[in-house]
Amino acid sequence: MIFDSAPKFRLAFASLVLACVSGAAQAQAPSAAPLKVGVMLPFTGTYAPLGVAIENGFKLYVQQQGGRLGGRTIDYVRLDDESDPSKASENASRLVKRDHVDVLLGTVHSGVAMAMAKVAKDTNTLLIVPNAGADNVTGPLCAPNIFRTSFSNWQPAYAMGKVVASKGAKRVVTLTWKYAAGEESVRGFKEAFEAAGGKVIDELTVPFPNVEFQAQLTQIAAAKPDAVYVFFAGAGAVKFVKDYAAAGLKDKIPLYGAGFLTDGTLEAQGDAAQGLLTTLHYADGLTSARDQGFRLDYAKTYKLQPDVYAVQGYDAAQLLGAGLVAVKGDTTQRDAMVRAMEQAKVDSPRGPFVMSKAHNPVQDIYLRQVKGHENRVVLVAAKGLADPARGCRMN
Amino acid sequence: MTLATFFVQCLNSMQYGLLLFLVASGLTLVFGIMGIVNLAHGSFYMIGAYLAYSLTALTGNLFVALALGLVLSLIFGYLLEWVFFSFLYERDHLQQVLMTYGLILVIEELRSILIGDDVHGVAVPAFLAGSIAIGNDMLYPVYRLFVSAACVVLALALYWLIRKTRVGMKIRAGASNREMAQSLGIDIGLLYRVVFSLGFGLAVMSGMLFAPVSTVYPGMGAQMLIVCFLVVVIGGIGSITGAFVAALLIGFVDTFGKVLWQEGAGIAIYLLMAVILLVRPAGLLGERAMR
Amino acid sequence: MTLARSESTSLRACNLTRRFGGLTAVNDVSLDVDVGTIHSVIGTNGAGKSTLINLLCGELTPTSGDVMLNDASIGGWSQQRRARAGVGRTYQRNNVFAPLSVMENCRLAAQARMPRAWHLHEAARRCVASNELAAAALEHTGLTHCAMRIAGTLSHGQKRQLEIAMCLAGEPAILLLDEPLAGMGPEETARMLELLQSLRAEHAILLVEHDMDAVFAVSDLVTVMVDGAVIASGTSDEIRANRAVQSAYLGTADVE
Amino acid sequence: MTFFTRRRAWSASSWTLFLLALAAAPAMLDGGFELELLSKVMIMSIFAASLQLLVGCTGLVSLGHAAFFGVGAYATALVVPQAGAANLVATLAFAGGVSMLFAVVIGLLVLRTRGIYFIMVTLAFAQMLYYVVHDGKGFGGSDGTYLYFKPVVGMFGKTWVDLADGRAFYWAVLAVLVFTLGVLRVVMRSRFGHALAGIRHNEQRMTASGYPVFLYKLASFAIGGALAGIAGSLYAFQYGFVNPELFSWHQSGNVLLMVILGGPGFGGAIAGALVFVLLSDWLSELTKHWQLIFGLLIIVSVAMLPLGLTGGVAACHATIERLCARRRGVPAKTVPKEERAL
Repeated sequence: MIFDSAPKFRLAFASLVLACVSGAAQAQAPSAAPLKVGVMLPFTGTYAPLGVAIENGFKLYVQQQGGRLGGRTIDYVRLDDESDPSKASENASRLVKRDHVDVLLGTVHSGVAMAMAKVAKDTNTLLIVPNAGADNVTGPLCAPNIFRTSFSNWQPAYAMGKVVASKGAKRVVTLTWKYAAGEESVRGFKEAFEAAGGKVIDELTVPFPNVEFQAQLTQIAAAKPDAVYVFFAGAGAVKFVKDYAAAGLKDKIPLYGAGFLTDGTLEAQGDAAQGLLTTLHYADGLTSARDQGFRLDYAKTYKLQPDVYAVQGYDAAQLLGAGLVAVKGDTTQRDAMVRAMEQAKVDSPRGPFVMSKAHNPVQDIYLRQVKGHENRVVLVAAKGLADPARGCRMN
Repeated sequence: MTLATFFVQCLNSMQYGLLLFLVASGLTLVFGIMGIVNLAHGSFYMIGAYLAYSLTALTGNLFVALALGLVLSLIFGYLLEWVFFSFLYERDHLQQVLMTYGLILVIEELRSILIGDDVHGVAVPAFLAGSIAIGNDMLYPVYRLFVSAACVVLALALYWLIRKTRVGMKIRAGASNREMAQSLGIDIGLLYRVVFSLGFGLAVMSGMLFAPVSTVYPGMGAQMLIVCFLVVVIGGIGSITGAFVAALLIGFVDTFGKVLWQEGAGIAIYLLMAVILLVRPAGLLGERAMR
Repeated sequence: MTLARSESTSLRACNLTRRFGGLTAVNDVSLDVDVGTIHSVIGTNGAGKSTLINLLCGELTPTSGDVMLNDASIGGWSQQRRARAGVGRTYQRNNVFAPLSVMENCRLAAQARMPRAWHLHEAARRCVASNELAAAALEHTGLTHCAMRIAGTLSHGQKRQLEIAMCLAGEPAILLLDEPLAGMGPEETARMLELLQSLRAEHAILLVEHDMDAVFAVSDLVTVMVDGAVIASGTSDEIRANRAVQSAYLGTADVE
Repeated sequence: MTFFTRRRAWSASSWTLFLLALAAAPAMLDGGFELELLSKVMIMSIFAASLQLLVGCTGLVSLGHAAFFGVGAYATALVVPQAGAANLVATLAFAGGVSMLFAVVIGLLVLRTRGIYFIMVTLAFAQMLYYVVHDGKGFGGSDGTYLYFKPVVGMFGKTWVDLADGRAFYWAVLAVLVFTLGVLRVVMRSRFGHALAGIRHNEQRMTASGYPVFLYKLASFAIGGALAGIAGSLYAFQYGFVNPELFSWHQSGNVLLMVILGGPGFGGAIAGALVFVLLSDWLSELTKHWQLIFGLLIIVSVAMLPLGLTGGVAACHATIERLCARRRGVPAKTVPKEERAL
């Protein structure tokens, strides 16, 4: 009971503090040096649109707070990580050691995020991961100074596992690229699906980033499973969805996937994607005022429709804000700041979430269906789903 | 694997192999005849795909786009050779590698500046959009079959061009011996320009043809380039026929590799290359590895 | 590996045949070269003389036939193995290390047969044995005065001499010389012929040459090839007298 | 003759100066990042020099050299203890050995080809290894894997220097660089090295002279691979993170770029590495489309400086000398042919 209420109490306290500080902040602000945020995101290459969305989201929240978090103005040090892990370590340490940023924000590509986490650990810099879903980051690599405001690959997959089972499918084939994200996703799906009595009869993979799927499609057609679960993103997602439809499997064997299968790719996928079911921690047509407000502001500010990535960036800023407010922008009080962030109840457009012990969002996962160019929410596939954070030896 | 599935897989292998051939043929042509190593070939393929995207967006019809693209690519290739390659023949391969590597970077960046980094789909023309049933549990998209057919036609056209026409005669002369060709009064500079724009055209054509199937995305060239290298290495430098055989071979190894040996699917085709090197260093139909 | 130069040193071609696709460049050629003799091979361009040399030194593998070194078959040996066994050759077109100094050219050639080639610690320039060999070879060919020049900057005649010098630096027992006189002026030719004479005693020399007078002047044996086949073989006088040769070859000799 | 001795003296002194400057650098640079960047430059220099042995000295244009860099890095990542520091020297030796092994096996295959063919085949083999570590079990998969501790220098379990300190590590890298250059210098002045030069200039002649050319090439390939592996190992230590991208053909392309842009000689390789790292570093800050500028630079430099940076410098130097000489009426010295031929 006490354990239950403690956070709530602290939260109330924090918000109280916020109320007072926000006033005081304005007064003391000029004295306080701006807070340096190292924004390390992809601004070129396939992931560029994601990087931009995340940055926009982050800046939108800061803007809404009058350009200040915890009384500190924000200095952005932008750096294009080019989604290239071989440069990631150098880039990250450039931000930390040369530009002396107080906070690292990034990134999309899991490999790059791993490198950033390494640097953050070594230099004890605060790192907020606004997308990369690698289970490791909030698993074996978890650390007090590393937070994630997006998701772990395990989460949407696990939720989808339950959904597919509930739809009565017994025999399922999974398909993904042969790389970490895909394998983690499939593992999560399998865990939930087989726990619910289903059976994954075959786990197909395609060498990354190969986009020639005909061989696997043929196998799927031959295996005639009750359903297919896939994890693809970007070009792979577009191509696979189109090929799946073209092979006439779409109407025969229902296709399910982690949300990235149909996020930011619908324009390219066209009709092939219509009606597809995917799970993610965000969806179009959430009715909450919070979401609608966010979307309105975002559209106004950037003349763009926001997406899940924008939300993740936005929430990264919220989380950071919560921490800064608690210490009145004094980042030297790292422990207090981290504690505040751990306790924060982030009022996200996706719906409120809190941090798990391993600093990964404990959040609702939605089941969405593609209608036109939108992923309309159907229902909440998993309420308050927390990543198991396997291998995390924190507290 | 049932017999039906097996046949479908063979079909997959074939049509993948045919596409590979189409892309690689341009490469092997330029290799064999001009002795130029062209790392930018993959980028040319990408250019094709993006041309297909923007031209279909413009004209609304893939085939108009194809026609337009062919003309454009021939002209562009001609200029490209003139500007970037014409002075490379006397230089050693290092310089060529460097130059074409630079081209890759430039092309990739121009792509991102002009068209952006989004993934795009290209609509299949209506009358090819359908699918036909193969076996009883799978449909096969007509357009893929169409592409394969197109590849075969282009392959034959290429064969005819090189074996049966005067231009082809000159090309072969130029390939076998530069001085000799010159002494025969062939304008080698012009010949090379033509050959290069032909190779460029082939890359672009294949990119455009395959765009509706492959989708259009940044960095799509790099992958293709390396596979093309495999085709050329396995087929034997400059041997169009060799490239054809090699492409089909790779198509089969790749497809069945994915099916039968998932863990190693990535390296299957490279192992194939290693074996070929072991038994026939000059490639299947290559006379000599020297060039 | 290295082969002591004995009186019996000899290289023999046994029914060598080499086809390139359609045409037969060398057709069932048999001849031998013994130490102390200069055996010349003459013939029109494209008669297969250079191909013959390539077959003897192992740069090409024969379609059929064999090569014997001192009555031991070396037909299956690689070129470098034959070279180390004492079969040296020169090239019709100057084929030296143009960017390197003359001395360096010869040292490289000499070094090939030095033992302990993998001793990385000792500097090549300090390898006494190969230096001596190289120096000797230069001495022998009269190139000592330009030892330090860059080979590429030598005159044509000097390059031809360097070709020989490099060949000699490898201490071959058998010399396969491919038109050493090509493109040489009269006095250069004379000097080269002297050189050949001086080499005769210790080496078995196969000389492929166009210059008739030179050939007849120095050769002990002359073999005439036409279209890859041997049409005559004998002493200079016999060949001069030979009708077939006159009609088939000498008649057209002036043309080239 | 005097020319050569003078040149040798000049180059010797400039080398010493250069290395001394590197050694002194930590004193001048405050920020940890600049130091890291500089040690990266040195690591890349080792990498480039190892490729120079193949490209510049043996005439083997490899577009897959990153393979051995990657092998070295992964060998290191997999062998170092999870808890506790590894012994630098031992690890480097191990990484170098493993890379050499790979180089020998791969060399046996790729050296059967020549020219363009060789370029493509080396590239393909690098790609093959990329997939091996990317898809293989126990390599950490596509996201890569960590090294948790910086190494130490010591013996018999005694620690002499702990390289956790940035400067110590920097000097260690410098030491390895010097070692590498030493090895390469010794190799190149040995008979073996001269034979390699001969092979580069005229393989046919070398065979005719009785050299087992294939063996020599293989040995060169192996040494180059080993040194690249050592560079990779240092890279792994510096950043504590390895990823399949280390094998990517862009890495191979970049290092080849350093070598060619740098120009002949190991000095060229280092110059290339320095310019490449710093330039890309600077450009990438300038604009997100820096690769466009970079690409154009490459193209222009190919068109303008066929001899690479040092070649260009040498050429200018020669021209200036010629001009001065003309003014003085002394016959001009030209750049010796050795430098021309790469």
